[in-house]
Amino acid sequence: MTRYAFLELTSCGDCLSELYMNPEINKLLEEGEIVYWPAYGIVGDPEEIGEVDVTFIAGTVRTRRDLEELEKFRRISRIVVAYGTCSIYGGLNGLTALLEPRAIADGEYVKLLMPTVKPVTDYIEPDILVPGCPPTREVMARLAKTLKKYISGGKPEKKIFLIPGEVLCKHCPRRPSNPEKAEMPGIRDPNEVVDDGRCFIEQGILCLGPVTANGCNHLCIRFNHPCMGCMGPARGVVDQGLNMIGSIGSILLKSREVKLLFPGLAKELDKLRDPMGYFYRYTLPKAMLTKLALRRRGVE
Amino acid sequence: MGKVIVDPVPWVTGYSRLTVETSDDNRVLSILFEPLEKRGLEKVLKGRSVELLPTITPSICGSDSWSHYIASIKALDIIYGRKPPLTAIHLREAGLLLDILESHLRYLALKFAPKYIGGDVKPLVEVINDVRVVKEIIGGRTRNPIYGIAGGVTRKPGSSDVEVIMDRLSRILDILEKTSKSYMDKISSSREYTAKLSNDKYRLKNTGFIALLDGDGKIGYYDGRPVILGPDGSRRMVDEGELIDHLVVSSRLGTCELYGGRNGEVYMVGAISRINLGKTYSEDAEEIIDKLVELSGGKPLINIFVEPIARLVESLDISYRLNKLFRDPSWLSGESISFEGKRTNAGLGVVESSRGLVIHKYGVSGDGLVDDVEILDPSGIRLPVLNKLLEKYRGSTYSSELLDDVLEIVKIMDLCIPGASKTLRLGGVRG
Amino acid sequence: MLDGIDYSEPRIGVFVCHCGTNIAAVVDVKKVVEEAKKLPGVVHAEDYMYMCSGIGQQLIINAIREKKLNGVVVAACTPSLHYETFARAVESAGLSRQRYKIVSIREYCSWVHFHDRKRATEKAIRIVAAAVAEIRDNKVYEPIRRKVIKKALVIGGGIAGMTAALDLANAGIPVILVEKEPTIGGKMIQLSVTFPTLDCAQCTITPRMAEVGKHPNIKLYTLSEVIDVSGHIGNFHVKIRKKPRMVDPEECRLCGWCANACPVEVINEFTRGLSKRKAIYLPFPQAVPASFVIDEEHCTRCGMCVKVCPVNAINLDEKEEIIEEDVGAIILATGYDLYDGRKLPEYGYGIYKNVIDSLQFEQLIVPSGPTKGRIVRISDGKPAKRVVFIQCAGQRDVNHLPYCSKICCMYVAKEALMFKSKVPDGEAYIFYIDVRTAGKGYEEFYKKVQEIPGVKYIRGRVGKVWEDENGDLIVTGIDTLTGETVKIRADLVVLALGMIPNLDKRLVEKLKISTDEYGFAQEVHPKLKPVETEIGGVYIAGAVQGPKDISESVAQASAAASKALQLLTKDEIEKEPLIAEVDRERCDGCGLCVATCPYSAIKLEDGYARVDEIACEGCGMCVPSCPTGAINLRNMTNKQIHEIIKAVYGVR
Amino acid sequence: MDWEPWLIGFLSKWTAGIAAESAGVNRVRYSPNIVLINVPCCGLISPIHVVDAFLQGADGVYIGGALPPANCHYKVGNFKAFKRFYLLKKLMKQFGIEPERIRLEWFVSPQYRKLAKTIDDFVDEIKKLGPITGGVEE
Repeated sequence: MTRYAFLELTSCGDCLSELYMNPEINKLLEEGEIVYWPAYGIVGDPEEIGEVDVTFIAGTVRTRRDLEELEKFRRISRIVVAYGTCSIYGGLNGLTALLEPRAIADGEYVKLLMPTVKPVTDYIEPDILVPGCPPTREVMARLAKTLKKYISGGKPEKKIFLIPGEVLCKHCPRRPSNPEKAEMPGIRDPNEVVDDGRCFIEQGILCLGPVTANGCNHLCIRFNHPCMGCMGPARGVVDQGLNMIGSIGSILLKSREVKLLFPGLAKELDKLRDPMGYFYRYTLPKAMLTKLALRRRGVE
Repeated sequence: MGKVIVDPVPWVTGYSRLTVETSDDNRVLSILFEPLEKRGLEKVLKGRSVELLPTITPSICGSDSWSHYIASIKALDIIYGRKPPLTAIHLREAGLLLDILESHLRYLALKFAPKYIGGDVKPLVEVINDVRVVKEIIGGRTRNPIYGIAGGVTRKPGSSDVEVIMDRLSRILDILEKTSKSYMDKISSSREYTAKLSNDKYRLKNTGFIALLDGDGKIGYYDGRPVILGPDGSRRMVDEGELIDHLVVSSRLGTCELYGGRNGEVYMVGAISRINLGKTYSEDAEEIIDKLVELSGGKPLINIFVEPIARLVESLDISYRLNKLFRDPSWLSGESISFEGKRTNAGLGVVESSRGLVIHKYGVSGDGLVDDVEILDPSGIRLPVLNKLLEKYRGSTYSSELLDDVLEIVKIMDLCIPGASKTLRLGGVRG
Repeated sequence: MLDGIDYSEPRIGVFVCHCGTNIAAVVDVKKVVEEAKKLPGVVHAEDYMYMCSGIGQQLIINAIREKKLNGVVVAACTPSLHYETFARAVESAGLSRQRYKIVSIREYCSWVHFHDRKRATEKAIRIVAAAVAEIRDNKVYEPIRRKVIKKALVIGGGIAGMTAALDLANAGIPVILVEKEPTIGGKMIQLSVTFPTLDCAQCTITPRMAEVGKHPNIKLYTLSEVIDVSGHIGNFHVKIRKKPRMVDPEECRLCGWCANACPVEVINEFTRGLSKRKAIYLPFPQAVPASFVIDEEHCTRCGMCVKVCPVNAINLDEKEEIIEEDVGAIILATGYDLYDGRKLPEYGYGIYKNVIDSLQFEQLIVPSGPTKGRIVRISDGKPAKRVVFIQCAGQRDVNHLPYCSKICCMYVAKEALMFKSKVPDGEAYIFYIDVRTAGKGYEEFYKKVQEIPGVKYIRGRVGKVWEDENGDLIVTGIDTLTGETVKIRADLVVLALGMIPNLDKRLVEKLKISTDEYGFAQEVHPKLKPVETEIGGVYIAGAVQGPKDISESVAQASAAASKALQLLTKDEIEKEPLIAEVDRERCDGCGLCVATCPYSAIKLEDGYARVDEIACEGCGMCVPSCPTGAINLRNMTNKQIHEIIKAVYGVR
Repeated sequence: MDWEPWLIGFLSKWTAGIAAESAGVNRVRYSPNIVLINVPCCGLISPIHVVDAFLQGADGVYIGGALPPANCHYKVGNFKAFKRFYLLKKLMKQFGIEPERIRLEWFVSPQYRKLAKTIDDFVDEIKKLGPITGGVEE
């Protein structure tokens, strides 16, 4: 009987119960046995659980306990599934990456915390990675299919990424009709723009499509909402924010840049008040600048 | 002196610890439930562009993510000075109700049914899947929806979408009607459960209740105003801002200094509070409530073991409400966003969630960055309630049965620790 | 392309030059060599006194052969001096120049950090490390070839432009000569005689003008301006705006009836305001094209001239024309202007009529000038007996022109001599700071003038010029040799105003060349590439590059023509293959690079970006725009930049 | 304190690069604590390169491009650079990293004195800011 463990690290706490409820996954679980899932009453000392076939891990490593459990479960598990964007890139939870432990806890609680929050992938090598916040039904189905291959034994030769790595823009329904003329006409608050169905960037809305992997089938775009980057960086993207600045810095106000000059141009750029929030909503712990900021604090 | 530590505490979402101190003669000196999951998410909301908040705050609590989202969007409505049109209001309410429904059903299926109903959760899992399909159609994602915009929603379901929605909703109602009947039958005949319902140990004493009610005295999940039912039976409507002031003090005691402060007044929120304070939408629901009152000995319902049935009641009631909403979806033909309005520098949004009310209050500086955040999460409000209940074990002889009993209460309270630690005022006591 | 070189593993040689003591006196060259040997990929490092010498080059060639080097880094002077030198050496040893790099540890290090030898050495090591890191990943690309249009454009019809045009035309290259004025001839045609030989300027230049005018290979556009330039070396596309002349030069018989009939009289710019002309006029008798012209601005369209013209050569409805031409090379020879004397109010220029500039004085000397060669006071026409020349009127003054205009000392001497020859009893006073006479026969000429009685050189500056009640000019100044205050009553004061470039900013923008801080066109190298600009195929001649006399302008014009010829006699040229390149494995076709490229050199094809290798200029602006890192600049890839940074900070 | 800043500079070879060369020819001395790399255009340098440099140990990054509006050899490379680094500086500020560690300077090629002066200023400023790693020796 396949033995499953559910490991929930610091996060919003919902990914795994959602996964559990997915009919296809649920079927697999019913044929097997869940040996660890404290949130639903299945507790046990990981040392005594024995071998686990598949461990689903969601969330980030924020507390020392998170790290202990993570390392233990990596040791005893045949296959580790990093489930949800938090576990791979830090997710929304990762937005706290620059907070010092003292800023969020005091007294003895400080000692519980790691110096910063990091995704699971910074500490262990998962076998299967399932990004998404939350992962879509389609990706869950793909996960079920993939797991079936390994239920009776073995493990993937190399890491399996359950989404295609290409950028969201590649097949975007809002692709600019004339890329040569494409221009970002300024930086606008999406709440202030009457959406005309064109490429969001061409409407002055920061859409992370150019730097984000397509694993959602343009879900937000189809909901007339710019991409927020929840699937993490596309293949080849080094850093969502820095790449995005490189991209929009090229086409932002390009037909007016010479005319606007300074300080007009700077004033337009100042309309992006919170670049960190826009660019790293889901990947802050992986940002190169986070690494730099933490290194300055003495946290490596 | 002895100490029993349960770490982590099972049946809780997130990381927490339970500490039982015993005397030399094995009597319980104290019991303490404390959240250990410290995230600090609320701290990084300050300094954000305000328009980003609805996409970040749902992560405060995964199982009530839509409630945080809708509260956030409602706060944004006020900051942008916009009044969403009816189409948007209905779609937001539908999303919120679906999320509460999913959360209730998951609670029933995973925390309640296995022990008290005998584990037949298949129908519930099926319903949850239907709920999710409808959620996806309305708000994009099952968690952290994306259809909100200040003054409306970004997308309306198309006609084929509406067909799917109606089909699923009627199936949901169908199954829930049957399920609630069979559950009630089983509960009524379960000695273990009825005994708990009438046991004084599980009663919330010196506890008030808060719920959102609409103008007709019905439960106002999306746009109700807060009403307090005091421990003394008094009933009054309160201003949301005042409520924050009030609750932040008491919940701070609960999350940080833990229970034991001042006059000991705490408040329960969620399904129990709502059915205590407000009227439901369907007769079937009222019928169950009557039965519940009968089983637990009078109104208001103050036994914590009422919570699962209260959630069952609400599940049924919410499905009625949703079915009614989509039976005549002519409201869908209206505009979905209103851009008119003048910006203000503060906004507040309050809605119900499965565990109780959620309040988001933002202040915005002149450059559009958030400079003040106050968020109330129901788990945070519930924490003192739990600790107050556990206090009753003080003086009892410690045994493993006692610990099981305590953990049973923890389970029934259904706490979300990631959310609980967010019930804070920025700049206040660190949690 | 090059056989026998194995590129699989980097085998890099580092060659550090002492440059005599230029580098070695500051940078510890031996230490640089020692450290270079430790760098990854380096298999050989050595230093030599003069790497650029024949022996030095041979060292490199030998090392490539003996040590089987597949990469060469030369740490020496700036690439603009010796890139080519070493490139040829490297190629002669069978290695591609794309596997060679020269980095400057002289201009970029020893010459600017002579105060800190320790750090200069450390910096030199870092510079070498960066170069090694870069060259390690350089690939060898085939050059890109493009066709050369065998036609040249010369902008400016002065002595420099005419010379360049004739040189090219005589070599069989069709030339388009564009001149802003109605005639060619430039400034030289306004001169009386030229120093030091005292040849008649007009007699010297007019045959040249005529030759230009009738040369079968020269197409002359007067009253014209270049308004747009696009394209690249070997293939420029230019737009020329030709203003209406309104007189057909083919038909005009120069009878002058039209000018007699014309009722509009305006200032004659050819005599620098010393005479008047009509709105229809002949700039001067030897003008080329030999034709009257209508001054569009002042003509009232009264039609009097049309009525009297015996050959119907006049057409008042002529409109301006935009002419488009394709050329392979461009020579810029727009010459100079005089500094605006009104900016020197202490000298009274523009206030007192008798304070004139040197070109106006030339017009007084010329026998065919407005006064028929009589030297008179402008205010009342009385003969001028005392003339004060002020040299360095604005030049060598940080508030005006910090540089030396080079020719003023000589022309003032010449003008004083001409004055004395015409007014033997006259007196000429010349205020100077220094007298500079570098040039063949110049010093002798100056000595001759200095010895003429009545010519008095006064070392010092003029403090003020004013006019007294009699209309005489009073010049006061200090003789710095005697320390005495000098006060001179003068009939004329002649300002030797400095030369400023006559170069329109818009033209500079269109040509994309750069200028120096005074607006003169910038040559690539003052010594080695004096007529080339940073833009391949664009050359400069004459005073547009800096103050020059006629002989220098002519020499430079021929040099520019010869450089252009080197280009225009080829059928095709090779373009450096260092352009942007798309990695299809990583390209997702988002189109951001397409939107970024200022040259429209990138297109989307089958969902991938593709770079047009002719249109691509190799700027790399598209590189940061690509979110997936799929587009890279050849031999300066993202990876190489990363390696360079790593190497700079890898040195401890 | 024996800490010395080491900066890296990327110079557009058409303008700032020529200025650097002229600084050499004219023997204008300036601080040696910077390694200057010539690139075709400052528009080639991406925010990633700059942050990469910081991570490798650069205490400051200097970028020299053409004086706007019309001196960029490639028309608008300087504008691209301006926008990119302006946004990057805003972003860095949010991360608590001094935006002053990036300096973008405009040149026409003859401004070699400006190059020397701005480099000296920049080195002084970085000395005041301290090492990028905040005193932690790598």
